[in-house]
This record gives sequence, structure tokens and C-alpha cells, in this order.
Amino acid sequence: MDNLSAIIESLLFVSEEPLSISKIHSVLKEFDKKKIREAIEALIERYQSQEHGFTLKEVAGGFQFRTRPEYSEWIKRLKPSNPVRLSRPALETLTIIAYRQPVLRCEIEEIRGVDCGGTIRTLLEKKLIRVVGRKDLPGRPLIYGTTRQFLEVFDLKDITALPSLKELEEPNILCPNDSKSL
Amino acid sequence: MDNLSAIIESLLFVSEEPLSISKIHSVLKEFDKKKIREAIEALIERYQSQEHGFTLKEVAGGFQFRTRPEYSEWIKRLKPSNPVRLSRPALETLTIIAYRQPVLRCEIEEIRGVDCGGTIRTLLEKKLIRVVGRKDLPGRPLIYGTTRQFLEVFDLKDITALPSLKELEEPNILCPNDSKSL
Amino acid sequence: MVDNEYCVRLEIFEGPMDLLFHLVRENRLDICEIPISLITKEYLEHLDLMKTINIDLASDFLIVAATLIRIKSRTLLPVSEEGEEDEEEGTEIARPLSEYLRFKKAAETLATRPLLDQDVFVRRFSPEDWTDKGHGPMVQVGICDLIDVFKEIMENAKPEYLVDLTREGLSVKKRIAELVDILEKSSSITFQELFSSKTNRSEIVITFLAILEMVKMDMIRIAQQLQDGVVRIFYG
Repeated sequence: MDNLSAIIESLLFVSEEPLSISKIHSVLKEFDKKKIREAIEALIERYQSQEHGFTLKEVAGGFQFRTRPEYSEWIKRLKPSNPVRLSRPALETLTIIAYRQPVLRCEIEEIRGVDCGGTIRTLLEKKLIRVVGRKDLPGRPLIYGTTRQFLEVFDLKDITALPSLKELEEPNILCPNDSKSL
Repeated sequence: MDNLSAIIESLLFVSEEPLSISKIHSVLKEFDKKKIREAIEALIERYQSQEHGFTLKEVAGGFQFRTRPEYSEWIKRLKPSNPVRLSRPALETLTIIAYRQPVLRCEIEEIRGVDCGGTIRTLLEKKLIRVVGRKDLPGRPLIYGTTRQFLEVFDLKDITALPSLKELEEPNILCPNDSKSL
Repeated sequence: MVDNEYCVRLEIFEGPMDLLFHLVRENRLDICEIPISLITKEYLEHLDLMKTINIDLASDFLIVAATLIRIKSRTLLPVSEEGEEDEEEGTEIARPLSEYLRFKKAAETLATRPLLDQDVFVRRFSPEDWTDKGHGPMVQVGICDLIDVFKEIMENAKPEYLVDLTREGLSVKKRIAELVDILEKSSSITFQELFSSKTNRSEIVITFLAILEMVKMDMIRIAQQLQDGVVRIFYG
């Protein structure tokens, strides 16, 4: 495979969408469109003749690598290890619970100033928080705390490893004995 | 190329993160890990020997297709990228953490001779380092280590893939052992 | 962060080890043959620049210069019988500097690696693919996000919430979390079991405080058996 094919292959590889010849040409101005088309055809040929997990196909006016349909079953089994993604309100609620646990819903709501029922439910569903008990108050409100899952998601050994604001902002608070001397 | 290689190739192709052997095995339970490793090695070999736009690399404990560095200029023309940029002080702090982990802030500061709060904070924000715990010392200082992201960004198989400090030749402007010249 | 606002020079060197390295390199001399007048002159120039800017940096530089002068003065004095002492003085500064230089070198090597999204690229997919639909924009969170969010919340909160957690409080909280873990597995546990393995005095106190706190929060009940007097803690 010549150099041009390899360059085009790398472009097709990183592209989220099908790349048209003119799009490729706009990047590889040094090469004329005919050469580009020939290189792409060589690539298509190559992926067809060899047994690869994916092929190069002409789609929607461009070219794109696509997995072979016969492997779709395996691909569906591969679940993306879903990083925990939270909405901003959920993140705020989670933060308050993490730093203020064990904490009541009304305390969270007092800090955030809005109803937190929805976000608490989401966090419970994601197993980031849990009910740790009930408070001996009228209505016996639930008490919330973070879970083991929370520690795993945030890569913390235990809840005390959660850094405080001070620690990350004030210089030298971590080193009470000045060790900076040479 | 046999069928297993092609299936693994399709999985690696659709995955956004490096896939470990055990992750692949969890999808392909029918095949034992040894067979999977062999198939991956055949793939690596194949992409190395032929002139492709990308290669299969072992990164952060898994395997991932990555473009060849020699084509980076073309790719950047296609899509504007946003690589991690570190100031030299941040890079030095990161290096010390990488080599000395698990490490305390005061230990880093002892080597660099300056306050490192700012650079540590930057590195935490960029998710290149993380808090791995607290040390059982007065003040329970935070302990830092590098992340998976660090390995991915610097194209490292694992933390042992870093060249050893000994391998890195010691510059000659010092003569700590030659005390006669004092 | 504040430092960055003042001068770009910090990009070139940041402090003592850097300075020392810089001074030694600039004069292209062995650290063991330091020309003290040159060093002092350069040092004073840096100090002039720095003292108006950052007193911490200035004082750090002072340490470097003072150490250099001490080493130099040793070399000018007649060599005493106890040569070993001199050796220690020399290595005292040479050792950390050489260690720093090794890391400096390692950092340079690290910077030459193929960097993701600069030298090598991987396939990325549009984020919409994985996000839960209908919850608004999602953020992928890390520790720093937690801290930032907490900071913002606290800035907007009423003053009575501004008290930061004490370390003792954290330990009690940690113990509470541990006790909940234990009680989730087995719904009750005896008092003795909780304390038997703890030899450490402060651990015992923290566990006890945690139990009191949990009782106050009505998270647990404590009961004593009439026959054998065993105190048992029940969850919920």
C-alpha cells in the first residue's frame, strides 16, 4: 500500500462521519482527486479481499469504515464501560450528600434551595447514594449517605479520602512540617 | 486471518477505550484467554508489518487502534484537536508523581523545591492524577498517583513502561561523587 | 495560580531547584567549582525581580544562595582532618539537585512520547450515543468536579452552612459508613465485636462517637440481653 492510501486510511479511521472525496482533497491538496479516488478504491479492494473485522464502504456520498454485519452479535455484547454521567443538579445533590453525610433530604434542599426528590431518586438508582437510616423527627425522614459504588466511581479508598476544599486550595496545608528546605 | 481475529478486530474497532483481554473474554466467552491473546498478537503483527494508517497498540492495560504518529499533520488538518497541554512545571510534577507514586505532596515539593499546589490541582483537573488515599501521618495528607487517562494520553502500556530513572543518563554538570574537587 | 498572573518567567523556571540548575548551567560549571561572585550577582538580579512579586519565591532563592555560599566557603577553608564532613556538605546540595535533574530529564523524555490527540489519534464517537436521554446535558464527573461544585454551593449557601468539616468529624463519618456496611450484611452486631479488634484508643473513641451519632440519628437501636448482658446493635 502506498503512502497516500495509508494517509487516507488514517483520516477515515479518525473521522466520525463518512468522508467525501472532496473533503479528503481539501486536506490533501497536494494530491489530485483522481489519485485520491484510486487510493480509496485500492483500500476498499484490500478490505474486501482480506478477512477483516470491518470494511470500507461508500455511504451517504462519502467513505466510512464499518464493521461487518456478521459480527454485530458480538459487538452488541460489548457494552461501553459507561462512565458515570450526571446532570448538574444531580451532581450538586451528590456533592452535598458526600460532604455532609449522613444527611436529610430537607438539609440538602435547604442548601440547594430547590426540591431534590428527583435527583435523589436518580442517585439512588445509580447506586451512588443509599438510605442509611431514619431520623427520629416528625415524619421519620430518611437519612442519606454515599455508597461503596460512589467510592469506586470516584476512585476513593474511603470517604475520608475525599479532599476538602482547603486542602486543594491553600498552599502548604498538607505539609505541616516544612519540608521544602534543601 | 482467522475468524476470531476478525471478531476481535471488529470489537477493537468500535470501542472508544482500550480493551483488555479480560474485557474481550467477557464478550467472547466461547474462546479461552490464551486464544484471544494469540489472535491479538497476530493482529498487532499484521498492522505492524503492513503499511497501514493506524496500528494496534497496547495502552493502559488494554489494546487500542491508534493512528501512526507520522500522519498526525494530516489528521490535524482534518479535525482540530485539543491535546492535553502542560506547562513545564506541571509536566515535572506529573513526572515525579508517575515515578514516585504513591506519593505525598510534600515529597514532590521536596524534589522540586517549590510549592506544587497549583500544578497538582491542574493535573487533577486534567484527570492525569488522582487521590489514591490518605497517609497515616499527622494531618492525614492526601496520597497521589497517576490515572488510566495518564497512560492513555502518553501512549503507555502500563506504568512500568516508563523508562527507569537509571536508564535516563545522569547529566554531567554535577559530580556528587567526586568530592575531591571540593 | 496567582503566580502565573505575574510573570511568564515562571514557565522557564519556577523555584529553587530550577534556579540552582539554571545558575549552574548558565555558568557551565561544575557545581563543585561554583564561582560565588557570579552566582551572587545573578541571584541578586533574580531577587530584584522576585521580591516585589512573591516573597515565598524570594526566600526560597535565599536558601539556595546561602547554601551555595556555605559550600564555597568550605572549599576556601584549609582542609581539616575530618574530610568526611566536607564530603557531606558537598553532597547535601548535590544529591537533591541531581535527583531533581533526573526527574527533569524524565519529564523531557515523557514529553517526547507520542501524545494522544497530538501525535496519535483514536476513534471517538459522538457523546450523544451513550448519554441517558431526557436528563439535560450530562457531565462526566471526577473528584475535582465534586470539589468545585461543593465550593460553589457553599459560596451560595447561608452562613450557618459554611463551617467546614473537622477531621474528627470525617473520621466519625467514615466509621458510620463502615458500620452501615457491616450492619447491611448482618442486621445486628454485638458491642464487643465492634471493639474487640480495636486496640487503638482513638479508634475506640471514634467508634463510640459514631454509635452515639447513629443513635441520635435513629439509624440504629441498641439493646441489652437480660440473661448474659450482651449489648447488641440493630440496624434500622
